[in-house]
Amino acid sequence: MELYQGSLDVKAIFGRWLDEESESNYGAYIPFVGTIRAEDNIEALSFDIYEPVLQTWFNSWVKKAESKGAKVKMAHAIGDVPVHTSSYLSAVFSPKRRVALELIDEFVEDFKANAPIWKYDVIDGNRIYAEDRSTPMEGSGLLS
Amino acid sequence: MELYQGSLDVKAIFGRWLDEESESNYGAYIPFVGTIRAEDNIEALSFDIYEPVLQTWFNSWVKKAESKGAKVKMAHAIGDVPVHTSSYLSAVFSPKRRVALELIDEFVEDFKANAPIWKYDVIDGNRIYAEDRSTPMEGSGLLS
Amino acid sequence: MIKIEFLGPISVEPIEMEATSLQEVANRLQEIEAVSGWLDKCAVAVNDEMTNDLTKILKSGDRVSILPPVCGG
Amino acid sequence: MIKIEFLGPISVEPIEMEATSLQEVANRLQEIEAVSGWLDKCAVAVNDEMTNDLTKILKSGDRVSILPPVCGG
Repeated sequence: MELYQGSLDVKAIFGRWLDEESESNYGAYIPFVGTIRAEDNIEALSFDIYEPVLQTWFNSWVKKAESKGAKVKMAHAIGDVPVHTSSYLSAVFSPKRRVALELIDEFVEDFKANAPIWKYDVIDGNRIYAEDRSTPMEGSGLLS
Repeated sequence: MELYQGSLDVKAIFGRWLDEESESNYGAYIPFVGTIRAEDNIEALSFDIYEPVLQTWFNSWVKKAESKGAKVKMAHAIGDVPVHTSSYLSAVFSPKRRVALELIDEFVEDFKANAPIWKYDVIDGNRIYAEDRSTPMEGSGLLS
Repeated sequence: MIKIEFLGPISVEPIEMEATSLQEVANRLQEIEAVSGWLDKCAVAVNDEMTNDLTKILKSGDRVSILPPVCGG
Repeated sequence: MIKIEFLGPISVEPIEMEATSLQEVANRLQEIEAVSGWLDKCAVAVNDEMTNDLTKILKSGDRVSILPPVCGG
């Protein structure tokens, strides 16, 4: 798992991951690249991450992927990410395409629902929590 | 659609596709990289392609993707592709992640079933049709 | 004249024949030993367009392609 | 002493309190105006491990994290 201040260097990370697994005999490599869309007059999105819980979440996915003979990788931005640059890169490697296609879907969806990352719109330099696009994590409401 | 003699330069194509769509305001970019696995003592796989029908197949996917606000791209190798190098790269770009995740799955599966490409194992320099791993195209048996 | 071409692993040279429908082409190809074993698993294109229609009318100059089982990727 | 920390957009400084279970922490947080409105949509971690168990016993030095709705990617 890799965290970076600001936008990701997508080409560099994609290429390094390709090289890291070049001799691993995986037949399928499916990255997912998330890029900031220009909408609602935002200049950027901005991200807070709680790394200890994110690392635990990611480690559980490493194990889950291993049990299917696959591997997962992930990179995410911290702080401001201007529109048309990338905040998120994840990937699945697998010997088989079906496993890879199913795993990238589950991995990305679970990431959206349960990775401890908070998103803010940046408008006129102000950072506004994207509450309407955010999802309560599993087990929310325990203390209410 | 791009066809190349021999292995694909995956990093170059991935990066060029990223650049081509850098201002298109797509939020999700999902490539699928197919790499030749070392198995059954093969040195390489080799591919024949019937380009006119492949182009028609691909064009229908361009239209299908457009109808969902998305875009597809594809590159494939012709001839011999040594183990641990790549023969196939495809990608979906979409504003939304759900559309992209569903489309890359359908696109890759339909490609495997209906793209007019024939695969051969290369063993000791001989080219052996991979009949057991091949799928009759839709409508097969019409003349039997 | 209709031209029949065999794609991928079917190592048969193109054939020319007189025919006015795909049904006629089918009847002729079933009689050719090197070809008949392939037919039940092959798809068909006329002038590079895939077809499922055995009654399809052919005209002189048409090109029929025989496509065996595929495996791209 | 238990430390309670509020993550992401909840702009509340960490709180220290005596408590022996998450239920006690819940009771106390429900009384704090700047916090109570968040609780129904927040998940909870104890020492960086997510938990669903309100009866969980806490010991001095434990750290409770309050995690509001997320949106990575």
